[in-house]
Amino acid sequence: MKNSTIIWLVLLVVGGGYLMFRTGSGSMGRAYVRHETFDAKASFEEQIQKLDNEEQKDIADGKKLPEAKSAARERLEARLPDLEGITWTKVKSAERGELTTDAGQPDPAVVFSWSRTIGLWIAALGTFAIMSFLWGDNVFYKLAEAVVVGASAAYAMVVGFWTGIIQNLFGKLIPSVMRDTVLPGLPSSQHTEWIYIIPLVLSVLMLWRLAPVGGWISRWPLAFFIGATAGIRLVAYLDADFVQQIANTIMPLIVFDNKQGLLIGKSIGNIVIVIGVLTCLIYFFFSFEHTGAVGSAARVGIFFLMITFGAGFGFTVMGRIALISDRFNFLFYDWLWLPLPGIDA
Amino acid sequence: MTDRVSWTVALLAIAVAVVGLSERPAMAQATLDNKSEAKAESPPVEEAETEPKPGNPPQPPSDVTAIDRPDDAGTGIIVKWSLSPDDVAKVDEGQTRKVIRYEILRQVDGQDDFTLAGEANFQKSSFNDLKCDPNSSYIYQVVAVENEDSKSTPAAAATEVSPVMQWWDTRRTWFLVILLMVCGAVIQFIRLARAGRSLKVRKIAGLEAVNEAVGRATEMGRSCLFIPGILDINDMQTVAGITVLSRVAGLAAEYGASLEVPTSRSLVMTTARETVQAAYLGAGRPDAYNEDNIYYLTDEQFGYVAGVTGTMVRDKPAACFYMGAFFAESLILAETGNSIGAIQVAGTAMPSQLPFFVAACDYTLIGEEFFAASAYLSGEEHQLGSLKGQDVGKMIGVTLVVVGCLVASLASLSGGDNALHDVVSFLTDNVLGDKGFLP
Amino acid sequence: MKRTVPLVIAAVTGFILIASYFIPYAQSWGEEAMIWFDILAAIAFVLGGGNLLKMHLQKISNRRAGWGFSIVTISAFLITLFIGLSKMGVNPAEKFPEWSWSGDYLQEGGGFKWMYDFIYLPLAATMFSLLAFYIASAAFRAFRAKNTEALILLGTAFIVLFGRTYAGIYVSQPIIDGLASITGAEVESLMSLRLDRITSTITQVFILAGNRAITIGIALGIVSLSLKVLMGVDRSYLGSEE
Amino acid sequence: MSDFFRNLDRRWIFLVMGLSVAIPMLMGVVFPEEPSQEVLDVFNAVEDLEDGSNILMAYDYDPASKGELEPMAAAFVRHCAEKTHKLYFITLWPAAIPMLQKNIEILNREYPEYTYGEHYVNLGFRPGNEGVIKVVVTDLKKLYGNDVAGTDLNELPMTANLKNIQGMDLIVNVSAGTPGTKEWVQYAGTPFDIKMVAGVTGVGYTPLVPYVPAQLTGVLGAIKAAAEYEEAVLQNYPELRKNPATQEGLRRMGPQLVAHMLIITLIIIGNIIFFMDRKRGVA
Repeated sequence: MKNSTIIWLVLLVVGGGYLMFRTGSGSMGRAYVRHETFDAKASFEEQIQKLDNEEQKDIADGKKLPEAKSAARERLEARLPDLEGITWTKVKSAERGELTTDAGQPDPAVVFSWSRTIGLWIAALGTFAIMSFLWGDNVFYKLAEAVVVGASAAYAMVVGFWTGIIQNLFGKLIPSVMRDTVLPGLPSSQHTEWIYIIPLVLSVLMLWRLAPVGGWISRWPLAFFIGATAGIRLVAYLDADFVQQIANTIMPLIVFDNKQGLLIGKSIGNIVIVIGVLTCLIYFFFSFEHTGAVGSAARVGIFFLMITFGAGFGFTVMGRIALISDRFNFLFYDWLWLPLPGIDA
Repeated sequence: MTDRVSWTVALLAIAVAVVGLSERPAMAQATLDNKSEAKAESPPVEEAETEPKPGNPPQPPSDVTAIDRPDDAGTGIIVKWSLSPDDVAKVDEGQTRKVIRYEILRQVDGQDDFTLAGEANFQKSSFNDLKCDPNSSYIYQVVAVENEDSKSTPAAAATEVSPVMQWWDTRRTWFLVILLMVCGAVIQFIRLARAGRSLKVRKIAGLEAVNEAVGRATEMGRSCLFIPGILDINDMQTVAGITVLSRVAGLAAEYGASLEVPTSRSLVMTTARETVQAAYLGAGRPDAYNEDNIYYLTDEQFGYVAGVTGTMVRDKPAACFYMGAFFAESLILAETGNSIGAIQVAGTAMPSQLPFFVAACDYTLIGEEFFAASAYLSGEEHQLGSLKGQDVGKMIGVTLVVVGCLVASLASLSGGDNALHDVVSFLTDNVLGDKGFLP
Repeated sequence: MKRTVPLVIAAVTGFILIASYFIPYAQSWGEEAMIWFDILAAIAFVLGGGNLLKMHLQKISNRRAGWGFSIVTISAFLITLFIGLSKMGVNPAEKFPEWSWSGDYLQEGGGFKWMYDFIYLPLAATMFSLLAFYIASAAFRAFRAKNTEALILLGTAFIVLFGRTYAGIYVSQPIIDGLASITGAEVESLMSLRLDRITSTITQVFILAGNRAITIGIALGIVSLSLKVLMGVDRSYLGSEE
Repeated sequence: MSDFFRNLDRRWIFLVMGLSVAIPMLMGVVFPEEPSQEVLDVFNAVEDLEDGSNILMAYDYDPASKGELEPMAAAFVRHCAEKTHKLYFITLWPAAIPMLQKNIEILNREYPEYTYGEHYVNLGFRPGNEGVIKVVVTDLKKLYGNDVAGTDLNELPMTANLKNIQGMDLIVNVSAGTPGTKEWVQYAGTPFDIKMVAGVTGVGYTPLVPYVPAQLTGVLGAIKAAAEYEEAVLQNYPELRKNPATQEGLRRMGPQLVAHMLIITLIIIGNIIFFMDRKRGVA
């Protein structure tokens, strides 16, 4: 315990010193962005030009002009006047490799970004804060935990708001309003689907809990969806996971091929599979105690399950290792700018 | 009362089934050798205008037929044709394909021009047009295409087709039979148990442990932690978790142990509160129920884990229950629980997470056992009936597999195709597949 | 009233959706219902988020242990929420420059994307990566060959761990060559004993069998639980009469 | 000695674990790979399609699992691009939107001839989990009226005549959980028999094995399979070797191996102690 603490301290001190040195020498932990100006009018004229060219080609080929295209062109043209002077700068993250143009001169479009550099450092320190939990619960972890809980809850809410509520609910209930405000891309074919009143009403009932009286009404939407879930899952699982799996298990135990004759390997494989499935199923029987013949069959079943779990464990280990590799990749390459063999910075 | 409702609805379903069976997809079908008639019959389409082109366009396909697509709501038509003679299976070295693709054109309600309904790759001789409307009628043409400038003359189906809406999906008739068998068994056994027939079921170690765990938490004066998985209430595992929660809450209320339930979904929180409150009431300790012990953390998987593990190392619960749908977090939770020396009971139907629960928890309910848990813990005889029903389901499965495999083996021994092969394919394609009620 | 009505709602909804599976016209109802569920879930965030705020505000006002962190949580929550909902720093979609709100809320260079890239993403990914460390300690402390079952589990894990890296080949190839030279059999015929091949066999035969049985069992479990819920046999999710 | 291990502070294990990944990574150890049959099945599913086939790229993974899935996701994109397939990107995970962008950037950077709307389209995300699959498989535009940039799908050549995803020649699903491969199989692949391959995390791999090959042509399991897939692609398109990014998976196998060995050692030591204690009757 004692000496391990010392070791960790030493590690931290050494690491910290190293960072200060690197940062001081300005050879790590900076983020750059590529700026592009977007001119709405210009880009629209470009698109119209493109359509025109295609039209020319079609005429040349003596083809009939597809309505969709010409219609699209008109729509674009109609909007041109409103676009006067609408411009903004597009920001794209830039790899360190992009700092200089192919010619070797520094690329003027690529600029140092304060916001992202700060972000990079927050990310790096956050990474350490979370990892510090391995040491034991500590103030850094508590801090990171507090942030990640708050931020991620809000993240989920925001996503739910823009996609679930705006797109799926209002997009269906008041498409015209949405088209004029946040969802201009909503196809004009989209008309009000009154059926979506139902989810709206159910939601209101759900929120009724907050009301001082009659909170029990919120059980109705719950009941609706739990009922729906039960119904949908019942058929879905019985079909795909019961019927289908049984169908897949029906196979010849002795695989005989007219050309090669008996295929021993395949036959054994099939036999083992079938035995495995049957014994495992027997293990799951609730009606009989695991004694006698059933008991021994069930035991074989358990062995199969254990092999499955063991392999599952093996495969999972792989995956998890890949995850630290990824985090270290971030720390070493994106933040510390260490030269990693295999990727050229 | 609801029992009766459900029976009526179930019967209705069967009635629909019977009606549906009597219906067969209507087929409007027609073929004719194209070229001359096709032109005469359908007004010239653009390809026709641009003819003749330099070079020779591919020969058109023939025998175009259009039939209603069976088992749909009258939205589909299947167009079939015989490949153009120029559409060869294999092009020899250096040669380019004469037919790159087929264009399927359709004319709606006899309006005068044909519009593109879709395209099919070469060597394909059928196309599903799923953009149809039961109230319209369609005439189809198929054009073999070498490139934009070289297209064959259109081959047309003679008569027009309108899709028909079927009231019954004949592909699923057998599935209904199986569904009724399994569900029937479950329902029947529940009724038997209700009628007072005593049912014997084996013990499950993990379930004995639940009592013990709550008991120990009480002795140590520490809390119990219950995690109902990280999926929303629209997943059956969460529902199963909630049913187990109600039993655990009941015990906690009895023993007077404190129970904490952090959830990762708002709706799960809502449901859990209803459940736990009811459980405390049932145990006669409504006063002991504290709504704030059942709280929402965040929807995001690892935000949630961060929160829960944090709580674990600080509050050091003596018993941890993980009952529901779990993903990667399973091991983080189990390991942390392990390090604070809590009794851990887990139950999930996520095969991928079972290894870790099995290894790191004291008891684990594997797959089906997890769904059986609430029935066991409820202590209500009639709930055990459902388990017997499940066994019948497994029995059906076992029988089908055994019979199927035996027949299949005989078939493969007997070599060439014969009745045995037909039996196997009937079993796999019709009974267990979607090829309809009869071969 | 307070329990019967919900039970009827659940039963009717459920059985209608079961029946809809067999009627082409109605086969999409299930999806529709799940889309509705999503809407409800999105709106229910009000409950969850509200509860989150309530809890932490209480903690702060009572000055309970760690109330300082509650302040952090709440501010992180509110700031992210504000940035996300106000689409701060988001340009309009290039297709619709004249609609100032048309931009994607996760647009590159927008405020929410920044939160995502530099706060949510790294913290979540790191939390996830702790797993690797936990697996290591679990391997040391939890994975003991207590009995035959555990032994089999570990044995399989070993084979897979070897077989899924180059080590599998590196270790077992010489053994196979050795066997071949002793028995005089061709190497090719013994190849199936190489660890990576054994791993494939395990996945294709044993895992397949095990998982298939588990899957079938789960399907039945879900069927009977669903039925119990629909028929009101198990009504624990519904709360009490009060 | 054994006492040292018996009361070993787990933080030591954590430290060793970290080093066993970091060191090989910094040294850039790379081991040879040979594509196994399972991987080749997946590879051929993409390879054997006629050039320019329609492929649905259903990428359902989030930042948390990108370390495991990004290499194979990228390998799929490059392989399809080499085959000039038409790619339809779609996801069921809100957190996967940036992941799609990342993969599309590969096209922009390495395959300039790929033009948006003609060779690839980004449909983006719609909420509703497997509900989305069930809808798009019968009626794409019911949920996807417009692409991620808000363009009406009817204005894009690729999607103008696309009624639903039954028109796809192959579904490539890279999935980190639910909804993911299982759902795509259940609601799209199986019922409408659309050919499908998948790449999943190590943990997600074994539960999918039962679906192979009847319902699923093949599955890539974790970084190892990704490395083998990269190898298969490189063997068929050697010019790709110039681009180090095409060997990401292979590069990641170095740390993998060392860490695996560490885990094995730990299990062995753990059990030796366990048995010694049992002899002594301590445990």
